[in-house]
Amino acid sequence: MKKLINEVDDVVRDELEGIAAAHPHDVKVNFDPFYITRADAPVQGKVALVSGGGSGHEPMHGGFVGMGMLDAACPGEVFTSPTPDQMLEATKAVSGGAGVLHIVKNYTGDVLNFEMAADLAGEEGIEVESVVIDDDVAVQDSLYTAGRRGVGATVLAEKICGAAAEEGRSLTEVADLCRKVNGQARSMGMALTSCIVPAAGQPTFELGEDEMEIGIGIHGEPGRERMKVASAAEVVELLTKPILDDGPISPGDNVLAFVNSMGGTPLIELYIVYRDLHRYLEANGVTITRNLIGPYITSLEMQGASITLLKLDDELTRLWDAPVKTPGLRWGA
Amino acid sequence: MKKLINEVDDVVRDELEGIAAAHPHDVKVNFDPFYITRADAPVQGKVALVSGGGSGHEPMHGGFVGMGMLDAACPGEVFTSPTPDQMLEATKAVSGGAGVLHIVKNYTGDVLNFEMAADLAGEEGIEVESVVIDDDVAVQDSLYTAGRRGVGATVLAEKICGAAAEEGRSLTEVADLCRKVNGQARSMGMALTSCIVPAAGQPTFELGEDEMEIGIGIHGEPGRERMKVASAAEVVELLTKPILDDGPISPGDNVLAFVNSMGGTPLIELYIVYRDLHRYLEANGVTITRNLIGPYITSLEMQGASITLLKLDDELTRLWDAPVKTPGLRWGA
Amino acid sequence: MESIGLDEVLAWIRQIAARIEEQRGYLTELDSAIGDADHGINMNRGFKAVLEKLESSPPTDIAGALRTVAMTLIGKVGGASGPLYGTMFIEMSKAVGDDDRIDAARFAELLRAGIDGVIARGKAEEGDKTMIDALEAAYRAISESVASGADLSEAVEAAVEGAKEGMEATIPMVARKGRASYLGERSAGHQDPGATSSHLILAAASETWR
Amino acid sequence: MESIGLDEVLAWIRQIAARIEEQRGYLTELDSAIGDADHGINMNRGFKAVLEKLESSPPTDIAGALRTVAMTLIGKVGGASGPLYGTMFIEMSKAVGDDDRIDAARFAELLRAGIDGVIARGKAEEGDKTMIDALEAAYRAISESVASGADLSEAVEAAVEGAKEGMEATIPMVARKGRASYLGERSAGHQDPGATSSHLILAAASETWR
Ligand SMILES: Nc1ncnc2c1ncn2[C@@H]1O[C@H](COP(=O)(O)OP(=O)(O)O)[C@@H](O)[C@H]1O
Ligand SMILES: Nc1ncnc2c1ncn2[C@@H]1O[C@H](COP(=O)(O)OP(=O)(O)O)[C@@H](O)[C@H]1O
Ligand SMILES: [Mg+2]
Ligand SMILES: [Mg+2]
Ligand SMILES: [Mg+2]
Ligand SMILES: [Mg+2]
Repeated sequence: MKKLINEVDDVVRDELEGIAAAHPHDVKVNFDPFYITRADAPVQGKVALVSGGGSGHEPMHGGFVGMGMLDAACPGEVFTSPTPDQMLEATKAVSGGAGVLHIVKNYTGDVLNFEMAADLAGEEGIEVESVVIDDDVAVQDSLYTAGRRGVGATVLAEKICGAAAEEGRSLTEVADLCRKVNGQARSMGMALTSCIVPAAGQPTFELGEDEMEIGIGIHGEPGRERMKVASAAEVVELLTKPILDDGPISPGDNVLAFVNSMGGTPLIELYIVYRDLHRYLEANGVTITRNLIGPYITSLEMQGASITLLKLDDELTRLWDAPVKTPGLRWGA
Repeated sequence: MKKLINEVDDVVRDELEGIAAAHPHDVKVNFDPFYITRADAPVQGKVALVSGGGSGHEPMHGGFVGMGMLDAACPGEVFTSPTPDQMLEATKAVSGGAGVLHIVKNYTGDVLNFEMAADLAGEEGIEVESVVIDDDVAVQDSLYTAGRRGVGATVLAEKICGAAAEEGRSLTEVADLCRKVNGQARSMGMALTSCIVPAAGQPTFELGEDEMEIGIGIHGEPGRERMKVASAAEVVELLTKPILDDGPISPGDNVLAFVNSMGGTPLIELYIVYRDLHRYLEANGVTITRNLIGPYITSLEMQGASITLLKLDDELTRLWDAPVKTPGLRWGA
Repeated sequence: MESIGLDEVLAWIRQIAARIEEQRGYLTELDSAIGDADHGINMNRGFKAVLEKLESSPPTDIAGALRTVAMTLIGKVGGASGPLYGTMFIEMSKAVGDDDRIDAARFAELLRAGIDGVIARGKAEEGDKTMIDALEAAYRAISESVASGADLSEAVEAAVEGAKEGMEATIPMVARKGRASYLGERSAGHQDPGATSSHLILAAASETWR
Repeated sequence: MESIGLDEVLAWIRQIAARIEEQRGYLTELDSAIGDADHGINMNRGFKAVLEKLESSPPTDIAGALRTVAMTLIGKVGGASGPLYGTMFIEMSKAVGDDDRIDAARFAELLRAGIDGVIARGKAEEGDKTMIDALEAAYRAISESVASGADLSEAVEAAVEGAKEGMEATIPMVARKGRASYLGERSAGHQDPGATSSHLILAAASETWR
C-alpha cells in the first residue's frame, strides 16, 4: 500500500487536523468526538443541515460544510459510518432553533447510527427530520432488501437544500426538497482499479489488467458486472442507459449532469466522459443545463467515474446557482 | 493501460470537446489550431495573459481561463509543448491592445515554441512579453543547463497576474509581477506511482511496491532520488527542506502553501500532507496565511503530491484574494 | 458449570476481544468479498475500546458489564455492526436486570432479548444472510439443549454449534440486508462476516465457561 | 551516386517517415528513461503530417520540399524536437536556395546550415547530450569524406557512421540541455533520444541515395 499518510490508525484524525489548519475561518473541527461545523454555527433561526458518513469520500462531507451547504459533517473511520454520539453532538452544536435535517446516505450502518442519533436528539428536545438518499441504480431497489445506495445525489442534495435553508425555509420544506432531489436524481459508477482501505492495507478487490467493474459502490463494493475495459463512450452508455431507464428523467427534460471522479481518475478523463455523456444525452433528447465535473464523492484512490443526473426545474436551478462557500464547492461568494 | 478515453490519438480533441460542452458561457474552444479563450475575449484595454503547455496537467492551463486569470490557454498533445501556430492564433484572439503576456513553464520545448510564437506575434504588431517560470528546486539551477522546471508556481502566477491585469495594470507591470511571483515561489514534487502517457500505453517509469520518487517532474521525468516509501511527515520534510534551503523564504515570512495532487492522490491524503506541512513550517518560523489544496497541476493519473510555497506580501495577498471565475479556480464571483 | 457471575461475564468479554483481534484479518477478508472490507477492523476497534473501558471504569454487576460493552460498541464501531451489536448487548443488559448469577435458561433468555433487539433495529429475518442467521440458529440450539436439562457449559456449547451451522448456512444465501445485498446473486457463495463474528462471540463464551 | 534532385529528396523524406514510424517505440522508450516518453510519438506525428502535406501540396523544388518538412514539424511536433528539427530544415531550405541538384559538398553545407540553426535556437554544445552530438559528429565525418573526394552516397554513408558514433557517445554523458538535464548525474548511461532520431534521419538518406 502506497499512500501519503502517517499511522494507519491516525488517518482520519490527521486529515481533520489538516482541515482544521487549512480552513480556520470557514470551519471548526471538534476532535472528541469528531465532527466539523461551520465556523459561525449555530446560525440562529436557520434550519441546520447535518450529514456524515465514512471517511474516504473527500471532499464529501467535511468539504461541504459552510455557507449555503452543510452546517455540520460527521466523519467516520474510513468507509465506516460515524457513531450516534458524533451525530448527536454535531446536531446540538449547529441547532439554531429551527430544526435539524439529517441527510443520510442509504447504507445500513449510516441509517442505523443516524436513527439512534435522531432519537437521542429528539429526547433532548431538538426537532430532527431525516432524509435517506438512495440514488444508485446499480442496485436493484426493493422493499425486502437494504435498497439502493446513496451516492452522487447526496452532493447535489446538500448543495440545493443548503441554499434553501439559507433562504429561511422551514424544516419540513427543506426535508421535502431533499426528498424531491433524491426522487429526481439517479446515479451509477464504475471502477478501473480498486481502492485500498488504509487499515486493510491491500486492494478491496482484484481487477485484471483489462477489466473494469460496472456499478461499483463508493466503498469498493463489487458492482453489477465485471467486464473488459471499454471506451469512454461505451462506459458512458453503460452508466447512463440504466439511469434513463430508471424513470424520473425523460426526453425533453433539463438535467444537471454530474461527472464525478472516484478519486484516482484525473480531470482530463472526466472531460472526455463529459463529452460522451453530452452526446449521449443529446441523442436521447435530454438537455444538460447545469454540470459539475470533478472529484466530489470519491472512494479513496480508486480509478473510475460516476455519473449522476438530476432533473432540474426552475426552483432547483435557482437553488443550485445560489452562492455557496465551502472548502470543496464555492461560487458566488 | 486503463483510462476513460476513446482513441488514443483523440485524447486532447475529445477533452477539448468536453470542455467546450461543459463551459460554453465561460470559455470558447478553437479546434484548428487548438486553443481556449475567455468567452468575452478580447477584453479591450486589458493586458491579456496567454499560457499553454502539454496536456495531461488539467485543470492547468485550460481550466484557468476566465475572469481574473488567463485570457487563453494552448494545449499541446499530452506532455508535449503546443506549437507556435496555436500560440500565435491564441495571442491574436485575445489581444485587447494593451499587450500580451506569455507565461511559459521552463521546458525546452515550451520555451522554444513560445519564443517562435512571440517572434511571429511581434511581426504582426502585437506587443508580447514572456516570463519563464522555473520554481522546481528538485533540479539544480545552472546557467549551463536547461535550468529548473516550471511547476506549481505557474498556477499561482496565473492567478495573481490575472488579477493584476483585471485591475488595468500595464504589460510591463504585469510581467514584472509575474517575475516577482516566480522569484518568490519554490516547489518540489514526489510520486508514489508512474503516470501512463496514452500514446505510450505503459508506465513512464517503474517504481517498486515500496518505492517512491522524490523530485519528480510533472511529465514523469525521474526525480532526484528514488527511496523507500515514507510517512507523510517525512515526505513533507523531504520536499520542504530543499524549498526553504533554496533562498527566498525565511523564518518570519508569510507564505501561500499550495499542496497539489499529481492526479491520482485523493484529497484525504492531501489534507494529511497539509497538516504535516503546517507543522513543519510552524517549527521553522514560517506562517501560512493562504493555501490551495487539490489537484491543480497534475501529471495524468500519477499518485503523488507537490508542495509550492510562495512568499506573500500585502500586494500578492490582495491579488490572490481578488475574484476569479474559471472552470478550475473560482471565488468571489 | 451450572451458572456464572460477573467475573465470568468479564472473562467472556475479554475472550471475545482476544478472538476478534486474532480473527480480525479473516473477518475483514470475508467483508471484502461481499462488503467493504472493514468488519474485522470495526469489531476490533470496538472491543479494544471495551477493554479500555472495563479497565478505566470497572462495572459492578453483570448488567453494568453488558451495558459497558453496548455503549462502547455504539460509540466506537460505527457501520452496521456497531448499532446492531450495541443494541444486542443493551437488550441483554436490560434483560439481566439485577441478577448476579446466570444459568443456562437465563442465558437463553438474554440471548433471545438480544436477538430481538437486533431484529427490531435491523429488520432482518433469517435467510437474509446476516448475523441473524447465526444468532437464531444459536438460539434454537440453546433452547433445545436447555429443555433437555443441559447445564450452562453444555447449553452454550450447543449454541456455538448452532451458530456455526447458521453461519455456514449463510454461504449459499443471496443477501437481502446490509451491504452484501447490493450484490444480489453475486453475494451467494460467500460466508457472511457478521454471522461469523456472532459465532465468534458465542464461541468465546463456550471457551471461557467450561 | 554523384548528386540528387527533388525526387531523391522526396524519397529521403518518405524514408525518414517510414524509419521513424518503425522506430517510434524505441525512440519513446529512450525518452522514457531520461525524458518524458514522447519523442517517438512526437516525431511520428510530425512526419506522418509531413507525408500528408507532401501529398496535398506537392513541392516543386528542393527548397520547397525542405520548407514543407520544416513548417509541418513546427506546426505538428511541439516539444523541444519540433522547433529544433523545424529550424534545421528551414535553414537547410534557405541554404539550398534555387539549386535543383545537390552533390556531396553541397549536402555537407546544407547540414552545416541546419546544425547552426539548431544551435542558434537551442543553445546546446557538443557534449550536452542532445541531437547536436550526433549532428556535429556527422558533419565532421562528411566533411572529411568530402575532402577525400567521396561521392554523395559515400559521403552520406560517412555521415551516418559519424552520427552513429556521436549518438553512442551520448550514452555516458551527463545531460546539460533538454529535459534529460533535470536528471543530472542520473542521465548518464542512457542514449539520447534526439541524437538517435538524428542518426535515423541521416541513415534514411543513406538508405535512399545508393
Ligand atoms: N439489517 C441488518 N440486520 C442484521 N445484521 C445486519 C444488517 N445489515 C448488516 N448486518 C450485518 O452486519 C455485517 C457487516 O458489518 P460491518 O462490516 O461492520 O458494517 P458495514 O456493512 O457498515 O461496513 C454483515 O455481515 C451482516 O451480518
Ligand atoms: N537545447 C537543445 N538543443 C538541442 N537539442 C535539444 C535541446 N533540448 C532538447 N534537445 C533534444 O530534444 C530531444 C527530446 O525531444 P522530445 O522528446 O521530442 O521533446 P521534449 O523533451 O519536449 O519532450 C532530446 O533527446 C534532445 O536530443
Ligand atoms: Mg463499513
Ligand atoms: Mg514532451
Ligand atoms: Mg463492512
Ligand atoms: Mg520528450
